[in-house]
Amino acid sequence: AGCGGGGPSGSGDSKLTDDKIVLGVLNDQSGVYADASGPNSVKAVEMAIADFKAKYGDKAITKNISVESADHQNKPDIANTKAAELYDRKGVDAIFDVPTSSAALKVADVAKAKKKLYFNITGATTALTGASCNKYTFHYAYDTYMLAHGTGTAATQQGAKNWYIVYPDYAFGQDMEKKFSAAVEGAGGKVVAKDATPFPNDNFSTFLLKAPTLNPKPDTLGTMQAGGDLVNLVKQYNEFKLRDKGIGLAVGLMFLTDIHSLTPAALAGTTYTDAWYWNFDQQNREFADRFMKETGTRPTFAHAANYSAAMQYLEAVQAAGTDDADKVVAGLEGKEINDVFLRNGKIRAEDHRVIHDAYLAQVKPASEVKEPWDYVKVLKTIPAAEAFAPPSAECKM
Amino acid sequence: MAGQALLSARGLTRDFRGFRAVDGVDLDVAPETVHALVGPNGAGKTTLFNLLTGFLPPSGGKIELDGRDVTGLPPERVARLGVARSFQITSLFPQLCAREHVELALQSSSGLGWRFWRSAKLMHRYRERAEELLAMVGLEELAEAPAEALAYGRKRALELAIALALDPKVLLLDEPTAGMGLEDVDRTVELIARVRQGRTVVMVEHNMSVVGRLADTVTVLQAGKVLVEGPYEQVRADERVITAYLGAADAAH
Amino acid sequence: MTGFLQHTFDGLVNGAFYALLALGLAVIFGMLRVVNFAHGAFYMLGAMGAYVLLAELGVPFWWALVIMPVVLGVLGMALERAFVHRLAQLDPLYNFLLTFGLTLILQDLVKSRYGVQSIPYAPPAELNGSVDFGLFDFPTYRVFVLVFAVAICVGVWWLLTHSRVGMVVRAATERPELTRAFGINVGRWVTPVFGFGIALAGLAGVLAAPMRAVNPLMGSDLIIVVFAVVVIGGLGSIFGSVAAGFGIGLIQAWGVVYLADWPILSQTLVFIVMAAVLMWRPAGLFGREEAPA
Amino acid sequence: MLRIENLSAFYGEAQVLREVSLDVAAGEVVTLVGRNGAGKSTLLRCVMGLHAGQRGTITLDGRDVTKLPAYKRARLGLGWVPDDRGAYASLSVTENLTLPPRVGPDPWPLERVYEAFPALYTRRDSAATMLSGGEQQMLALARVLRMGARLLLCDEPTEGLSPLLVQQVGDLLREAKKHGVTVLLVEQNLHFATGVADRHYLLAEGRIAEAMDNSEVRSRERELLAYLGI
Amino acid sequence: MTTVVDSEPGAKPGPARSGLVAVARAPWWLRYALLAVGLGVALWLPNSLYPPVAVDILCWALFAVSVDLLLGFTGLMSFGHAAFWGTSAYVAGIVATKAGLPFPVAVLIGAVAAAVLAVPIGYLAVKRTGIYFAMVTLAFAQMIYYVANKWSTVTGGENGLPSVPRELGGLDLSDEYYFYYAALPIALLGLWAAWRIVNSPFGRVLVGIRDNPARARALGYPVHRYKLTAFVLSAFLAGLGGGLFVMNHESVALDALHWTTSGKAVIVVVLGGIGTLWGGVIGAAFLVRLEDWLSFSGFEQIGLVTGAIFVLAVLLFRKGIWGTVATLAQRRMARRRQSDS
Ligand SMILES: Nc1ncnc2c1ncn2[C@@H]1O[C@H](COP(=O)(O)OP(=O)(O)OP(=O)(O)O)[C@@H](O)[C@H]1O
Ligand SMILES: Nc1ncnc2c1ncn2[C@@H]1O[C@H](COP(=O)(O)OP(=O)(O)OP(=O)(O)O)[C@@H](O)[C@H]1O
Ligand SMILES: CC(C)C[C@H](N)C(=O)O
Ligand SMILES: [Mg+2]
Ligand SMILES: [Mg+2]
Repeated sequence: AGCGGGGPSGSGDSKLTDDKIVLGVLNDQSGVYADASGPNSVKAVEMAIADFKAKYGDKAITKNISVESADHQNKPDIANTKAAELYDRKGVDAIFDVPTSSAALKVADVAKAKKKLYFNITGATTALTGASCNKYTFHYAYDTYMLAHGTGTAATQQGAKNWYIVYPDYAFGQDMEKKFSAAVEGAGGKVVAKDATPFPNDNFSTFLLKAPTLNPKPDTLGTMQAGGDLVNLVKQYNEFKLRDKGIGLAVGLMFLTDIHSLTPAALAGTTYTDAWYWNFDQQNREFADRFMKETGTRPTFAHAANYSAAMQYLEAVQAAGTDDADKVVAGLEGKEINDVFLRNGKIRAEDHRVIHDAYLAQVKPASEVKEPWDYVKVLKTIPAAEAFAPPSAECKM
Repeated sequence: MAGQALLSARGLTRDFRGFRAVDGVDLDVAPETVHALVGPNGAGKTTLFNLLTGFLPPSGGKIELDGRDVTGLPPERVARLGVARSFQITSLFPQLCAREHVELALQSSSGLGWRFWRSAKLMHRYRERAEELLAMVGLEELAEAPAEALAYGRKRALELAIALALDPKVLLLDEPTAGMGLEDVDRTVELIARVRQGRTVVMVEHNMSVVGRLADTVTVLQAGKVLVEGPYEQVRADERVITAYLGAADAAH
Repeated sequence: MTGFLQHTFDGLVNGAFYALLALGLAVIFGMLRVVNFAHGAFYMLGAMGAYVLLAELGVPFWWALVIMPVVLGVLGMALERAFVHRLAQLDPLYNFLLTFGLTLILQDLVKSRYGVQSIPYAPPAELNGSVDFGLFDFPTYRVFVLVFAVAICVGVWWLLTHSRVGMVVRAATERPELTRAFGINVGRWVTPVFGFGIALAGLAGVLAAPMRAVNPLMGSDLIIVVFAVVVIGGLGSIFGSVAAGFGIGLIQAWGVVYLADWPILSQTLVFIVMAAVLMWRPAGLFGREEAPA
Repeated sequence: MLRIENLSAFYGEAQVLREVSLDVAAGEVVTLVGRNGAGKSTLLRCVMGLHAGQRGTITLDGRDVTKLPAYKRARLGLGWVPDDRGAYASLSVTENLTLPPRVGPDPWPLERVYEAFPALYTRRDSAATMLSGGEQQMLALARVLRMGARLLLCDEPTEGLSPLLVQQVGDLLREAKKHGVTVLLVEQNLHFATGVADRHYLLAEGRIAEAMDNSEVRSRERELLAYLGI
Repeated sequence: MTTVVDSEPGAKPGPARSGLVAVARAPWWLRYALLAVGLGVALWLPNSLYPPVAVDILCWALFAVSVDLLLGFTGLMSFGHAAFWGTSAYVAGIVATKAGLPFPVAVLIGAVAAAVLAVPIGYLAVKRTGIYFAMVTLAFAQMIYYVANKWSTVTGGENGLPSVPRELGGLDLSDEYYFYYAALPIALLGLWAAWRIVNSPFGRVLVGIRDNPARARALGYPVHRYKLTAFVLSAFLAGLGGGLFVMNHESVALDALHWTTSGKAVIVVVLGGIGTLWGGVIGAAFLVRLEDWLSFSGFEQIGLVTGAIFVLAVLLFRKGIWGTVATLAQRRMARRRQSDS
């Protein structure tokens, strides 16, 4: 990696530039997604480095591996500058995380221009593997298709026939709504009505008042809200007693931390799609225990995915014997992986979508919560091949 | 009469939330005369000024300047049609010096004020004239003093200089000598006497000796209406004026 | 019909928050000539405070409804003494800027401790049901908010127009020196009024906690809308601010429903109303026109 | 009643009053005459406790008030009629009148104020700055009378008043005097001044140039007028 | 209801509106020396700073100067200048993306668009003064913000406009270092324009209007129209800054229109010194540098620090950096002159 200042800087021919590897975590350090990923994602990447060093010991390509993090405040312009800065000024070899689609897309551009690796973990948009895909960008954990397809299809099959969908009126919400509606109707359900809500918004009463008066009356309120808007909507959903009026709740995207802050009681019975759950099996649980020791909380799927992506990147550098981006990419493409996060995972060469098993989950009633953070039961595993859309024709590497 | 008036008002009325401050005033100011407005406090003199200069829109009635209807025009339009005023309560630009006040006034009739792409040095062309005007009101030595540091009487003088700088057809002076020492009053009277040549002056004044020395016509207002109008001697002898305004003791004075 | 009534009622409830916030702004402005940019931040502190009281000290809603306004009122008084006071003699813009800076500080302080994630806060159990109005039913808590807010607005209005307090403080803010010369200890009056205005914001915050997103940024965009509300009502007018608050609440609620197909319009309705009012009555619907010259 | 000793006052570096000393006995009406900018208003502000840059001592009823804040001085019975009339824009006329607390033994009730100034009564609910210039002047005077101040500091109370009203103000001051009120009056109008006052001080360039009584002023009126005009 | 009348400055008696500082002029040689130093620093800047940060300083300097033109020289505090900065950003971005125009042309078109938008907003806003003006501009800017948010087919809504190209006759500007030198002339031109406006006959009238609008009207100056013109000119300059900003970041985000952006511009002006014009440049350099440094050192509470600095500035250094230095220098010179004579 070069440094700021004059002129373009080319990468040399040495095995490792600067004889070190720098991983960059670019995410929301203090905003709405700070709990779901945020500082703990940095911790997760550090765990991956430690595990990598422990695994290879003296055989490791270098011992000089470090993490740089930056706060993009969920804003694309800041993400743009920070990404460039990380690559240019901090010598970062690969950027991880980057929640919020707009920022995620922006960073993909930077990665492409700078010819450096980029593993998007927490961005949801399928554009990352569609029109905006590029050689250096990988989409790792989930996307809107996975969420909509999982929850929309599965919940409809399980009896939710009439849907009222509310979605925040911005790219993520609009994308979610389209995919959700398609999934619901594909599974034989009906979307009775759908409404775009302002974003951000702290008052959903209009929509909640409207729900029971629709004809036919919906049996499920599908919300595509995320973060603060979700918390708010759920609060008002409970206040207006819609569950008592026979309208259940399905959530488009939810992190473990959302359930934690809303309390499981407020969400009991809600179904959603999870990319990973910490108490799913023994392997996950072991990781979660270590994570708990580091951070004091249980990992969300974003944390686990950051860990996994960092690990896979380091392994790929180790295997390639260089941090030269093109060679590392070549090593990753088409690779099949099973690790703590990726089950039946595969890095698709066509669009760099990383596919893996996903899970249909339901929030437990308060009475069944035995242990802090264990709020969810997994209803069903959605196999990797079904969980994600096939490669899009729009993607031209 | 109305035909030759330079500035005339017909049925001019102004209400403030139900209170009628000016009530159907007819006024004709003949060209090149000094026309004094007197009347008890609160009679509506200042309000009438505000109406005539466009600072207040009238609730009713009509104003004509030189035969042209100017009712409801904004103050800056009225000013550019040649009506300049001074304010009863001193109104200056506190941070500008006396000379700059006058320069700004001199410049207003040209389009120079809009030239945002030219240098401000162009305003130097007004300097000489500005200093002349300041000398006229006895401020030549204070030309560079910021207005906020001037004593009250000086500020009044500056008000006058600014009004003159506009080279108006009609000069409206609201109590030009209020708060002035005796010599300043004399100087001001002389000044007004000098500048009235070729001009029309309308002034509000409580100082009857000033009115007597200057005014050709006096209009007495009371409670928003015209009480009496006529030459000074006739007005000050009028019974109604003595009871309503001058008071018995002062009438002899 | 039911739908219309429901949305109307809903609009009034939302308007109650605008009204309470506009009222606090108007009180402070009317008395001190200070436009308190930090009003939204204090609203936020009210709600966050209610949450902290409940989560960390186990203090229930009803107590929070008393404690937070008092605490914030005292904080407001301290800020007035420490900062606002110093700028009283200058252009009011300086206090606007000062409170803007305070907003940034308060928001970030809370953010650094509690993050920006929205925090849930349940309505008190007593108000957890719904009220049946025949044609429609409505959550009890919201009915309570509306009634309570109206009572506060009426009470404050009465206090300011029928008591000496309002008069003295207006005088003291307009010409402190002169007022002192009349034997009035100016400092003693202004500070509590500032505190009172802040307390009103805090009260609105506590009321919002059970039904709105509670997070450090909850007041930041809201305050802009409230500014538009007071411009519409006429900032100097207590009555105007309150009336405009409820009015805008209603218009927005109807807009969201009946202008659903023109989202750009329904979102910017309050600003469009403001533009119209500025065209027609620059001083606001209930503001007084300025004196000439 | 009021004693000023060696009073100096400054605006920044500029000295406006130089070692001024004067006395006003209880029940007296004393005028202060002088050219524009002589420092008359400044002197009144010093007495009121509103001027920061001052040196010297001010005693009221034998009590040293030099260090007292303005509001406490007011409560000792001082009433100020400022030269700019001091009308509150945000208060109605009635509120302007009832704002100051009563500070003396003989405050005027509101009815009496309105009786003396019917013009104020008709405009009682208007904002005070909406009044005409002269009405504002009446308001300022009426206000200190309602306070019941024992020592009035009047800064050019006749400025801008119609001749009839000037007479009325004169009557008012004479009547106040009859009730034992003390007045320190700043006045340009010598005719008016000799009509109401007992003694006069001539202030020139920040110093007391002369102290005169009524007859002296009358006899030297022409000379004084000329002097004031210089 | 009988509460309060408006406090429009024209209507307000009592002490004049104080505080807006006008720094007297330094001797000519000093002014030229300062100018030379300033130009030297501008030319050197990207060698000692990360170039995108250096360009940011240019953009914010333009923005601040545009706000000061109103605040310091017309007495109008716009708290909604993000509307113009942001509008220009979007228009420049869209024009550059869709039409592939060279970036200076796109920036110019953006600035013109900002000026056009300023006409209706200014027309309504100049009906009010003082604090009302601040609130009205704030509200209108927020309205533009919502419109941009909703009108996502054009603006990209929350996502903004990604990938704005910066084109200049086939030159490769992908390196920020070179881009800085391509942007510098535009910024300097904008700053020069601001200086010209302030020191023109028009500028003098503005100062008069700032100090006593009623008086200015009586002199025959159509105050509203002057204010509106100043507002539009200022919007144009803000637009130049916004357009360059887009080119610098090669993307537009909704944030460009948010009220916090307007607020930051005012902060920069106050820090630099209201009514000093060049203070805005200093303020921009200071704040942009500070924010960059804070965020790079991993400090998250940027608002806390800027807020605190701002509060301190408002309380203690109302003259701002430039104003304070100028006053000190003036006092020194006055003292020297005294001891000489
Ligand atoms: N803006 C206003 N709002 C309400 N009332 C007003 C306004 N301006 C003037 N008035 C009222 O109108 C009446 C006439 O006032 P004006 O100032 O014209 O009197 P004037 O004749 O100039 O008196 P003076 O000689 O004392 O200056 C007064 O009673 C005053 O209170
Ligand atoms: N705020 C101020 N800053 C600087 N100088 C001032 C200030 N106020 C008054 N002065 C100066 O102090 C001197 C005395 O002013 P003061 O107002 O006391 O005079 P005055 O005798 O009341 O005059 P007038 O008859 O005009 O009212 C004047 O020369 C004036 O210029
Ligand atoms: C909740 C999120 C992290 C997703 C984000 N809103 C996006 O647009 O991708
Ligand atoms: Mg008058
Ligand atoms: Mg005086």
